[in-house]
Amino acid sequence: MTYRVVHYINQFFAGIGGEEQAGQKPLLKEGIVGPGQALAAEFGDKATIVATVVCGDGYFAENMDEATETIIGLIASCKADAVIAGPAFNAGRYGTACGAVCTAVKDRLAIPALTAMYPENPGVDLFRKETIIVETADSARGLRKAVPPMASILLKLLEGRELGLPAEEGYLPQGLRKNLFRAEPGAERAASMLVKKLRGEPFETEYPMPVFDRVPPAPALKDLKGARIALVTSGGIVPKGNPDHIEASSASRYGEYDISGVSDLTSADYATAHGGYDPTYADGDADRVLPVDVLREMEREGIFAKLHDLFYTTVGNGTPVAMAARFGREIAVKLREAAVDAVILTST
Amino acid sequence: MTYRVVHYINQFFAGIGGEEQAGQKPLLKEGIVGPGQALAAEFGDKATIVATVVCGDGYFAENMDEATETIIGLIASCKADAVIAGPAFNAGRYGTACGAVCTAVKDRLAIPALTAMYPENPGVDLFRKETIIVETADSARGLRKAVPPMASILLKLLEGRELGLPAEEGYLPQGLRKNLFRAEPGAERAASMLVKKLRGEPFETEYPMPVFDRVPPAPALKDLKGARIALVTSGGIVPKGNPDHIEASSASRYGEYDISGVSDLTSADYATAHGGYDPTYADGDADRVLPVDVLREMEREGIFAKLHDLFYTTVGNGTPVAMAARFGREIAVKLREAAVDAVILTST
Amino acid sequence: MKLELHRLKVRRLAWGSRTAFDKGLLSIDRSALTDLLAKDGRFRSVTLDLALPGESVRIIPVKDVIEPRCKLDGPGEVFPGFIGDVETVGEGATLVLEGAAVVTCGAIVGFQEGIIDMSGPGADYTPFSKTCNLVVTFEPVDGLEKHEYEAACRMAGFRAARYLADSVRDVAAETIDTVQWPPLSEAMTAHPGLPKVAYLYMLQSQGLLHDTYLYGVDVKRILPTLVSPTEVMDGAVVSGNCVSACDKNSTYAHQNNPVIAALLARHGREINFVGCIVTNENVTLADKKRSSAAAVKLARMLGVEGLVISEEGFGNPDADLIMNCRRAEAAGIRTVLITDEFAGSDGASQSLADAAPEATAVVSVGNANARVVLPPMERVIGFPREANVIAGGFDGSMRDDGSIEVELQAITGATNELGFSRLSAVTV
Amino acid sequence: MKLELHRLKVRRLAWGSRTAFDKGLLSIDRSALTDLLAKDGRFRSVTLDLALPGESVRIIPVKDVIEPRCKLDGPGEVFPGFIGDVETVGEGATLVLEGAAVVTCGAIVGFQEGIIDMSGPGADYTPFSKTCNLVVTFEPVDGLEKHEYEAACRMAGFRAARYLADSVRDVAAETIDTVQWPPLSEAMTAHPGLPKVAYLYMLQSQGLLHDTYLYGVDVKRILPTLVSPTEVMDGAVVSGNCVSACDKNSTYAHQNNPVIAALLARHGREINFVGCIVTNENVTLADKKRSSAAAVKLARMLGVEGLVISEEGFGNPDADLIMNCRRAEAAGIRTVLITDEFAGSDGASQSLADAAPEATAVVSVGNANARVVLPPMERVIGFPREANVIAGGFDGSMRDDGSIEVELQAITGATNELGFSRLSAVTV
Repeated sequence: MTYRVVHYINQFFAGIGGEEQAGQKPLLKEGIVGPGQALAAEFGDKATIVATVVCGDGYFAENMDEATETIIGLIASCKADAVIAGPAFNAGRYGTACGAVCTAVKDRLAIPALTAMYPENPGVDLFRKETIIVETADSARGLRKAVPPMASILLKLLEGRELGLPAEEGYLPQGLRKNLFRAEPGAERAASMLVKKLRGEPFETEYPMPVFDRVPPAPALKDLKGARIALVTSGGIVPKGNPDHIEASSASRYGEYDISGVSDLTSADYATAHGGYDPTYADGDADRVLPVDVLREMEREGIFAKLHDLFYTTVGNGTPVAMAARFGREIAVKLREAAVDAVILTST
Repeated sequence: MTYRVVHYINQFFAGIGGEEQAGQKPLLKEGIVGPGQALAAEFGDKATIVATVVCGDGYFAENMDEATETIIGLIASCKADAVIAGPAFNAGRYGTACGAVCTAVKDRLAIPALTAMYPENPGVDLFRKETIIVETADSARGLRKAVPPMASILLKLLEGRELGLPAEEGYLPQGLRKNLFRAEPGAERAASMLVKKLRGEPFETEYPMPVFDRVPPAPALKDLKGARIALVTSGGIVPKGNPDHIEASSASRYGEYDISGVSDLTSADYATAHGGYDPTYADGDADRVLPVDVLREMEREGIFAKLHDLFYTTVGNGTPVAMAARFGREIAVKLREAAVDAVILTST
Repeated sequence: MKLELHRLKVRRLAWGSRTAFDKGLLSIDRSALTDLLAKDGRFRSVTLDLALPGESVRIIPVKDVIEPRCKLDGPGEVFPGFIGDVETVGEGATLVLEGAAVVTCGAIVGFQEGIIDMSGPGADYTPFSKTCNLVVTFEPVDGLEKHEYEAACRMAGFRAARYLADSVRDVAAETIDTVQWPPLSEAMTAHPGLPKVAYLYMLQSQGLLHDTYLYGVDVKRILPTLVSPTEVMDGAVVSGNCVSACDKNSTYAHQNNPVIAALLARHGREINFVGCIVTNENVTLADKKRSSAAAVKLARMLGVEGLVISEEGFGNPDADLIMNCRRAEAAGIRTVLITDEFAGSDGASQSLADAAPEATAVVSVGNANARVVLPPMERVIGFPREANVIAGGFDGSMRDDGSIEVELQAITGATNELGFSRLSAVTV
Repeated sequence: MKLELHRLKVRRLAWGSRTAFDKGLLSIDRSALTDLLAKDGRFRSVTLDLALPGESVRIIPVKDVIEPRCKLDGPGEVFPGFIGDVETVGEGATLVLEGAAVVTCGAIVGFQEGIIDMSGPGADYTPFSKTCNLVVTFEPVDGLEKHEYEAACRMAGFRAARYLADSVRDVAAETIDTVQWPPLSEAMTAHPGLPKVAYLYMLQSQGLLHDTYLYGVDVKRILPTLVSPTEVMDGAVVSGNCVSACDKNSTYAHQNNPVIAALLARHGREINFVGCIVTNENVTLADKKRSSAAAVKLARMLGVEGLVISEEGFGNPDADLIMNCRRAEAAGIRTVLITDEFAGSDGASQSLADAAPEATAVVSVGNANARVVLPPMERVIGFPREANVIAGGFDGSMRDDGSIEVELQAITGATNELGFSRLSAVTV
């Protein structure tokens, strides 16, 4: 079969004009326009560019939601099997538009999409995680070189074949860590890497260090007396039986449980779901991890106004940072809506 | 003043005869006989040999108690200030007699006494701890050399002056450890000694290793059912208040206490006198060191017949081995008299 | 120190009337060994099974894996502090039943034991699909406290491993490897021109069943010190660790520490390998700083230019790993780190709980969050339902058809941070 | 590691409006220091006194003696693990108030503290009759548990010692001693022809208040390891020991370890001093064997020909001392032991609880059972009635006229087994 591909390009590559025509609204042209020629040649008979969607970079940048909506509609009308956008080279607004279009196509139409850019194009950082971006030179002089990997990768995606590594296939890394088997065991690689490092020879780390977020702490409460305080834990304390099935590690969810009226977490009613530590002591008395008992005392003594009725809990064991960040954002919103003044975060 | 000295010699040096006269009974001769001449010359006017007691070596060896009794009587009759015996050189029976006489004089008459022998004379090992023995050659050819230290040491003893070290004064070490200040701190001496040891140069250890007693354990009881078992401890458990004032360390005594009717050592009634360990836990429950509670249970269950009414206790903290050996001997006799079959010894 | 490893290559296991070795076949006297292990009154039952490479067999939940070894000659006995006495080991001769393993199996913490598949896709991830395994499954007596249960299983594993080797001690070795480990007085003058290198050997010691033992001493109680490679080969370091199966160091991995092997292989040619520094991974910041400072002090004392640093576990110990790296690099000692990753099942998350720009040379032994579907097996040894609560599993992991979808985390040794396997990860 | 010891020689102490040093006079702000120490809520009272050489003063019962020091430069702070942080110390510059000492005084165990006389016959036996002493006497709040009381006194002593030095840190040193401690990579090739020597440093760790700390870690929990002399000078090893005063190693003795000084003095001339091995003195036989084996293993690793071995305490630790000696000699390492004796007050008994023919080179630092009569003093700091129950005292030790008859055992540092003093014993 021959796949039906729609090509997205800007007003410049469509031959409509330069910056003065950047306000061009989305329009659909049957068949191949501009750089689509080279792509079509590369596809051979495996895929056909059935239509080209053109949009002015200025219009897209200023009307992103509306433009995207229109473009998706146009593409859908073509019964496309896949979308290819650009190459955008180092054109920033064009790159952003290509990335946004590919992402929307993947999300909304659930068909493969890819684009191509120069690595420093701002569209790369914005969309590399969402969409495949083939690496190009910084200008249209690099078109000939960009086309073969664009075509080859799109065909692999269409055929459901697994992609090779970015450097092998020619796309920019998406920042996803993927397992593979190397030729040598880890210890051998470590020893070889050390020898190279000591000799001053080039070597490649297998895990470039990330830069960590540092969150500045919120200002301290001036007065505890009137404060509503909530408990949030990554120690996995849950009602016994773990009703929401929070995973023992790599948690994909968190729980929200009501402790109004509860002044002590007993082993009859609470336990930990955490798989990263010996649960003997947490299961014996869950207050050790989530100190409801002490906070109730302090509440009675009037040290603060109220312990929030709900507590939030997840398992911080091998749980990806990205997942944890999402939990944090969601829980923070709920706590703010509930007019909570401060949170005590407990770990294990 | 001139000290009055009595000289003890055997039948041979008294000119009575050799082995054939060894049965000679003790007899007193006024003034100086035989080797006394040399001693008298050395004393000059500081001391006078007022009499010489002679006894045959064979008679002494076969009638030691009776001979000693007679000789002490003869010496006492002379109003002696001190006694000098020998030199016995390498003559075994003579050496033993000299040592025994000097020891008896010290113990019974409480006046200084000394003798002189060749180091391998069996009398040396028997009496070196009780009496000063000046080192001599193995035969009478060494008399001239033996006389000056004999005289000099006797005069120091008579005048109450402290003796120097054995090697300085010329007597055989008595095996008593005595403190002194050396020229260098211990660490310096250790480093120097190590340098010498590594170089293979001669060095002198400051503490020649003793040879330890090894006591073979008594055969195991065949049957516990009928056994009477006693408790003995070096852990210092005593009735509260430590009625016998057993020392916290270097104990000079042991206690014997009745525990008939006692089934548990409570902190109200028992504590430890031991100064070598943190007493918190022993004072809190003395059964931890002297397990009366458990033994009473076993007694009730009939595992053995009876826990002995008396327990023996001392403090094994810096307590000299010689003292501990004496305690052991005395306690063993008492236990045997009380028909005790077995003892549980507890330490700390 | 000179140690000879007398190797017999085990290619098959079978039950036999006595424990014996003949031409690759290790026959095991099932009842004799069962009796030996059942003497420990803490077990209600002791069951022995065989699991061979390529068989359709799943073992779950796996506590530890131990290579059968025993001393033939020289001071002490393998697993000092547990078997025999506490003598310094690493000299003389040690018998190794290469290719065989004792796998202990018991639901101690439930979700902190692992899975070994002897065939299928799971087998690619565990080193112990390639060994001929004697599996010992323990059930505790009623009411046995978890820490006691762990201790009992640990001891039983060592006893079984030593029993197998000791039973065939009279068989002549097929190959003999000799490791000559010189004192520092010689090592420091040997191989002029080659850079001096040491191994910083981090041992899990967070406590509450995250424990490692050195000569029988729980290492959370030690300050860093030096061991020689041959001591490690004789079982001076053993696992008492109940944590995610992928990256806890089994006793087998300690006995066959691949970092030591890799450094020895380069010794005298590319580097001068002068020592192993053992350190711990404790939970308080002060303990972390103290051990890290002391470990790097020892590296400085040794005067090395480079260190390989291996981690055990993930999360909290990442902080120790990074601290060791920073301190060593600050002291002018070049480092290479070995760690696994927890980057999420999609690989989109940060992989470590701590990071530092000084960590320029990292070996990744794989993303333990990656998922794999383990198809049903004809035979399951152990307690298969544990898959639902195992770390790396999730509710529903165990499917009705007997297949299991789990993270690599649940597979024994999948991301071993001694660098035992070829698994790694890259950024795509 | 390079450490400069910046020394100020203290010849007098006096109270002053601020803590300052001028021409040998250390003035102490009594109320500021009292306030600093009294912040610890475990004390009911904190009392400061001065005791100077030659004065008719008795201090009883003495817990510990500490030399005032502080870091001027370099990582960490003196007494790491207690003051400041847990960094490796022993580099940079340290201020030493030589001739001064902080003496802590409290009846923690009653019979396990000691006596210091500043004049008279007792003064001959304690090193601390020659130091200008700031005596800090503590009374605990009611019901304070002994172990807590000990910990509080221990910390207070370190705080006071560090406070004194830190308060005069801007005064220029009178003398500067520099200790350069090379890494083993250099040490092993230095001084060819000289025998390599190490120091086996035994630390009391029997527990129940017989404790020594290394970087804040109770050493009963460690396996033997290496420290450099400069770390010891910066207070890496401190005393938490309540046992007979004669031969417990005060923190002062550790700070000024005379074995280290003696070996350093011979270094490069007669020997090549390459390292200090710290080990412990535990109570069970397995622990003794394990530590002894590991300590001798480290000595073998260092490749030394000779060891000085110092003991702490007597009785039970004699077994560790002799075991260390036998194992080292069996490994071909020549040893010299430093020990005191308990030969009875008449000197007629065996001196040690264990013995071995291999122990051919022993330095005796005296028979602690020997008795001495301490005449009455004009001033007594502390609690004089403790003399009746102190180890080395006996009921009736304290006489009506204020004189005390005691064994040397009761005198602080009388038979210090680091070889601090000139006392010894001979056979007569």
